[in-house]
Amino acid sequence: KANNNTSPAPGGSANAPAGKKINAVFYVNGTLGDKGFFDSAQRGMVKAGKELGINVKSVEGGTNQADWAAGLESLVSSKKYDVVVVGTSQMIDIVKDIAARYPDEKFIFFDDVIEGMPNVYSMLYSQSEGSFLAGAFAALVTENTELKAANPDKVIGFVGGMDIPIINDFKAGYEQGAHYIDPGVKVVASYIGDFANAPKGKELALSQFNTQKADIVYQVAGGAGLGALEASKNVGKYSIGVDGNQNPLYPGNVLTSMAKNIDASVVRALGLYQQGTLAFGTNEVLGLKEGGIGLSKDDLYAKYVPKSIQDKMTDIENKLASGEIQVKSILK
Amino acid sequence: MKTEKAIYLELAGIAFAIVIALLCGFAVILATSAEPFTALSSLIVDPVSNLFNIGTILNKAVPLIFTGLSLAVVFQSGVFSMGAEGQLYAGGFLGALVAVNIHGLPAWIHFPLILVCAMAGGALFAGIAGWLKAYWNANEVVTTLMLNFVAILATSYFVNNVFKDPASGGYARMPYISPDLLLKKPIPGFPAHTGFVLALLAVVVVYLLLYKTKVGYELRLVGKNSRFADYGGIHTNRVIISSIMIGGALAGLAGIVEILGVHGTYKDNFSAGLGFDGIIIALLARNHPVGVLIAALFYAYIQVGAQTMQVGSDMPREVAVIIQVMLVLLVSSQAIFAFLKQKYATRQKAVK
Amino acid sequence: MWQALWTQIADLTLIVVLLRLMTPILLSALGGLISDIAGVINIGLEGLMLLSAFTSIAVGAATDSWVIGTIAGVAASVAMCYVMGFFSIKLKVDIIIAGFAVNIFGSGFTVFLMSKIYGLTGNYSPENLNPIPNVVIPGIQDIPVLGKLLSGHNLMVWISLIAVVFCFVLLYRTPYGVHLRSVGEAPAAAKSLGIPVGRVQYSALAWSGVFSGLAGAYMSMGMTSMFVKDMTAGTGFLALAVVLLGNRNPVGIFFGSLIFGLASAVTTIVQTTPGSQVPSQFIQMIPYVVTIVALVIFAVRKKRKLLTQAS
Amino acid sequence: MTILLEMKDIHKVYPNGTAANRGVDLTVYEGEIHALVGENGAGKSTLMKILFGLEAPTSGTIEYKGKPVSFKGPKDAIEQGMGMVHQHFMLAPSLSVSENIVLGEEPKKGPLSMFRDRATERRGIVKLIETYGLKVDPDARVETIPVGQKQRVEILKVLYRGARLIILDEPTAVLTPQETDELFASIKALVGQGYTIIFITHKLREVMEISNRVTVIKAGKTIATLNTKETNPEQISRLMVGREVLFRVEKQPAEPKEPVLSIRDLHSVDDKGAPALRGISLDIRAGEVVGIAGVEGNGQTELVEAITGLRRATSGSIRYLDKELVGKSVANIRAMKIGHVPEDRQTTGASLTSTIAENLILDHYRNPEFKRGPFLNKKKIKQFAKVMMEIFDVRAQNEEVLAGSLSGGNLQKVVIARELSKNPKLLIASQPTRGVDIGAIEFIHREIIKRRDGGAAVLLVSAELSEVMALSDRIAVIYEGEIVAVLDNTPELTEENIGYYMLGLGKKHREKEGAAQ
Ligand SMILES: Nc1ncnc2c1ncn2[C@@H]1O[C@H](COP(=O)(O)OP(=O)(O)OP(=O)(O)O)[C@@H](O)[C@H]1O
Ligand SMILES: Nc1ncnc2c1ncn2[C@@H]1O[C@H](COP(=O)(O)OP(=O)(O)OP(=O)(O)O)[C@@H](O)[C@H]1O
Ligand SMILES: [Mg+2]
Ligand SMILES: [Mg+2]
Repeated sequence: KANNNTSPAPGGSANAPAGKKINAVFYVNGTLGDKGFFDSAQRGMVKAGKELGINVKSVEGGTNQADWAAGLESLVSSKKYDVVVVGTSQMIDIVKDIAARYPDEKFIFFDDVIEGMPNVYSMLYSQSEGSFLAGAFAALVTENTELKAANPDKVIGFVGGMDIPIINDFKAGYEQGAHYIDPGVKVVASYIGDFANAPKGKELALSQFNTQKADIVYQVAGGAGLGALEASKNVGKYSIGVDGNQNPLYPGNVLTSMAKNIDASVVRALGLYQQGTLAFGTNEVLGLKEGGIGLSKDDLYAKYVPKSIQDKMTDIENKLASGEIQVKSILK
Repeated sequence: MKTEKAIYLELAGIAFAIVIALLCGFAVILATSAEPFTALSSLIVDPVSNLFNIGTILNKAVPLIFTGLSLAVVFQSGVFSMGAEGQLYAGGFLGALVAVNIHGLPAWIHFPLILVCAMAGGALFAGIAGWLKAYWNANEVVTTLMLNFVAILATSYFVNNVFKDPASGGYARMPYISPDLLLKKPIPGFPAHTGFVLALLAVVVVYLLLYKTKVGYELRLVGKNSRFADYGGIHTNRVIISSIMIGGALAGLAGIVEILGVHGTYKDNFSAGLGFDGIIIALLARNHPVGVLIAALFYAYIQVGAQTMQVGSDMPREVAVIIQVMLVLLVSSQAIFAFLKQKYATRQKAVK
Repeated sequence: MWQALWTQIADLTLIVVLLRLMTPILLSALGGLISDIAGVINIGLEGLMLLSAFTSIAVGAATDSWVIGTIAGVAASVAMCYVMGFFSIKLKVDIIIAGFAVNIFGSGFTVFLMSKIYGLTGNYSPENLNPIPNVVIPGIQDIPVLGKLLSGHNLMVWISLIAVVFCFVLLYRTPYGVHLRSVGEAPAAAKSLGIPVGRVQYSALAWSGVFSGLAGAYMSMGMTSMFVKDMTAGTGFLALAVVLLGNRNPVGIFFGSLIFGLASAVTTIVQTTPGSQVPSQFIQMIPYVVTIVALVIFAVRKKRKLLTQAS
Repeated sequence: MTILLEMKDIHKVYPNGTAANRGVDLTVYEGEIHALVGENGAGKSTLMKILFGLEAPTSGTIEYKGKPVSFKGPKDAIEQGMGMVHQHFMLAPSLSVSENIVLGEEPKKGPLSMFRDRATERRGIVKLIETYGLKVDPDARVETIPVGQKQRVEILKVLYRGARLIILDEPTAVLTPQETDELFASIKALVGQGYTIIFITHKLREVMEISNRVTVIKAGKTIATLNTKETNPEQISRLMVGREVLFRVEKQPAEPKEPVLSIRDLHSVDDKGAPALRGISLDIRAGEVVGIAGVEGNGQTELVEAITGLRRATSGSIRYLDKELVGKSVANIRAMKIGHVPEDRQTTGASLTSTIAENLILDHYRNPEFKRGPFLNKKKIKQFAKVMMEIFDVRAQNEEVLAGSLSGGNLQKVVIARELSKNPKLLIASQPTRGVDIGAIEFIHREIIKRRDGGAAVLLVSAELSEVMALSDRIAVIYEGEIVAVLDNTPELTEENIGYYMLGLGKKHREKEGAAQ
């Protein structure tokens, strides 16, 4: 459902100067490692640098929101870079403003939609769709009888970084997925308060496991959420990672991850740009079908997840892709 | 005549400290960079090499000037508050509410009203800590640190739930404030907004308040010797509460000016530690308003330098930050100043 | 909610959680205490903990020994304290500025090291880390109440409790402790008796390095088995508050940490109880509000004590 | 006699440029009591700090026991057998007496001598206290003991370290006459045992009483060293001040008029809440000086604080002219032309980190005369400060100098100037000349009498009985929070007469029912 709803860029002008090595820069509106998707985008940049042979650089703007507009503009106005990669909904207004004032500069924008700017290409990942899968998966796990650590209580956990819309969008998808399987599944949600306090993330998950009888927890809390994953290992229960494939962190405990494939999409976009075919002025929602999001199904998944659940998930994924299942995002 | 010399000495000390700091920074750069000279020039020269960066420095300095002033006032009354961060949120929040939700007022009434409400928000919130200290004898360091969390969490709740712009997407904010209420950028191509003028005004007002008025006299006296103030019939408790509240009002201004000048509306978690930076600014300035102005500009300059260094060279953010820290440490080294003064004094003696 | 709380108090889960949460605060508060008593209050606890958290897990993973890891973490933290001392004592940089500098440095430098050494930016979780062990007491373990109360806690929990006693003895039963107190309270007097004020202050800072080093090691190798950028998330500042809440003595600090830990443990329970109508932000406020209330009660009682002594 | 110590041509310039010593010579013989005198700020303390290793001299040599020495710090001096009792207490208030005494040289025990040996410590101190008769409670926290005992702790500190040369920098400034006598007895005993004492004081009576020789310093230079037996106070003071100093206070008989202050049955409590004033009744009339005599700690401080509003009265009344003072705020009381020179100028009477001008306008900054619109009138204030400094002979570069950098005498003049500048109808002066040099004492005494003659009522509180007797027209003796006697200061009145009441041996009420003549 790639909805190229904006008219194509005028004359496809938006393309790489031929013959010259492309300079791409990633402006991080925060610091790397803060939340998983910056790291993921960063991986994409590195990969693009290697595979496509372009010059890549990343500049961290820091956590002070007030710096971001000036930080991004200083990159753009330096004219050193052909294309700027930048993302998150917090940057929408800033990018719109700067893109309008520097019409010759190109922007690849990820994690949200910018419409109507002829020099911006944007990609949105449907995190609610991905979280729907995670929720369905968790519900299947908690009711499963093959998994040793699954208990009869129909309780699943959610550990969020902060009680803010973007995180609650994950939560909403998660709940929809769980209730799609069984409306009787109870979702326990707790918030850490930041994205760094791993011990607290662990403590909350432990409490969900030990006293709320949850047997699987979905973390959406960046670095802090790693604590929740570790908790699942300590008590021998299950968890679901986020942003990238976190299955290998605690094999057998982290059963799957809801990965936003920002890295792949960044590489793809830069590749298209290099070839001169990236459609600036348009945006794409990268859902399950487009490979923008999805559960990580690696060897570990194959090894630890019961066949019955795997099959059921494939089934649900098909229904999602075909549009038979519609996930409501609270952000729209 | 004597004070003039003292000022020269002070300036010489600063220059000396900066030179040492740069040498240290240079050593770090040499050790970690493949292009040390580019790195150094992007740290030192780039921030002032174009109007854009200069404007950025000014914009960054604005909230620091306000929080620095806020803490300078409080510190001068002998109270060690760490609460500017929370007060900034409280004030910014209230100011933004008034900006967003009141319609139909002419801007020349609405704008001052916003500022007044921001000041009131900061002051009232600060008043809690003041009241706890003055009448319950509760240590202000603890209460202000804790109240910061309370303010941040409470405002976060309200902006995420009650006052959220439905269009705000993944990160909550209030609806955008009408452009005619925002701080303008009067010079085309120069990103500085008029908040800097407000900050300068605040420096002057705080200076006058502290050094030229009855309130300032009482406030400083309580800070210097509260027993003497008691003996002189000054109501120390009242003075402490009012100084904390004045500080709160200034912190509230820091918040609203940042909102009106940079963010355009109240955004969740917008401050990122401006209140804590204010502590460093006030201490660097030895709690003098004019010093605050200079220290804030210096601090903003090296912050922008850290950013331009990252953009213009191979230095990662962390190293840039470390150099920034070294600059602050060396410039605030009293020993360097004392050393110069002593040198000077003994030379004078020798001349006699 | 109340019921959940009650069952967890009854089955001692609350105590277990409390001990876990209280340990890092208690340890770093003891560090803050010693520096504060010597008149060099250390605002940099946060940065020191981060530094130690990273160093200890890095070394611990490389050597496969939590002992060496912890020692390395403490050493890094102590070394940082000496640098801080150099700036504040020798170059006379305001101790608060120096402390903030340490915080900024600790946050930045650990990330820098992480990216240089492992090529990672956000977090580091070594695969088979040998973490600081839990102490299981064989005989007691199976006794119903006593078992849960005494057995199975992390070694660092016990170390933190021993540290309270240690600090008490250090401050009140050794000559060095008297020197520390005199240097903080009356530096001129101490100097006039030939006590090397600067050196004592250096050593006090070093002690704060030792304890925040232990706290940091516990966070990355005991509470969790990972380092996450900025994972201390304000613990150092809470510790600072606890120093003052605890009336600047080890026993008071123990109770201060206890109050804070208890409030945090209760918060954890409330936060994970489904069906609570209270917004999460207000639940997260609990420990901070409780601290203020405790402080006020404490101050009022102190005042009243003075008055009752009078009549 | 052998020379123990010889300091030659000592110069000292402080980092801020103050030249405190500009060529001081000092020779001390073994076993003598050597008095060091000079005006406030002459450089006495500085010289002693140099000797003790606390300050490094800018130039000059020190020979001790025949060998040149240069101390890097007090530790070296202590090792060489020197001990110093500083002008201002060098005590850690929250530590116990014994902890303060042994600080730095604690008896140790345990493995690696890690622990304090508190038993040995206690025993040692108890013995020390007995040997020298300096009574203090070794377990009390220093912040809870009276000043006299603090001074004893300081001396015990020195003795504990086995010092043979003891420097006493104005040890008697804060002592009561009784305490001074006890101290002198101890000092004499020490000299008997071969100790050598350097003794700084502003009280020439003490110099004459106890010293063998006396060195006079003026403006950082040695003026003379004299044998005490061959000199007299007049000569010393002439050398010190450079002019004749009158030791008598010149005053005419008082002409008292209407009562200005009438205290009736006043009760109050001390900081710990124990009763401190138990029914004080006293009248002070315009044109007279009423002195309060009493052993320190008998309620003098509380009485003054109660009158000035700093302490709440639990019952009773204080009438000033026609107004009741009980229940009024300090600000209100200060606004009623009541001047108050507090007993401690360092902590209460002045703000050391403020400028002289800022100290001087404490009452006037509220006054519209000193304002211009919403602002303070800087020019007026400056002018006012200049005039005050001129009138009261405050010696400092200008009015912007920090009060803390003034010498004791000059600081006291600032306090007096401020309190007199409001033309008080009632002046309450507590220890007005404590630690102040003789020139300044003369000046302050004259000012007080001038005010009395101008019709002000003066309440004088002083630990110095001689001062009370010299200035007062009537003397009220306070004992355990009560006025036990009010005596007319006739020439026949002797110190013994007053001492009798001060010790609580008798009562002589005259003002019980407002029957003040
Ligand atoms: N640490 C210091 N820094 C600068 N100036 C100082 C310092 N200590 C003393 N002074 C100045 O040096 C001069 C001599 O001071 P000193 O204390 O030696 O005088 P003193 O003779 O002891 O006086 P007093 O009788 O009042 O005790 C004074 O002008 C004083 O203000
Ligand atoms: N750095 C400094 N600059 C200026 N003055 C200083 C400094 N350090 C100390 N002083 C002050 O210098 C004064 C020394 O002068 P002096 O001894 O004459 O005064 P004092 O100690 O107040 O005397 P007294 O005991 O007679 O009241 C001290 O009061 C001290 O506070
Ligand atoms: Mg289940
Ligand atoms: Mg002196």
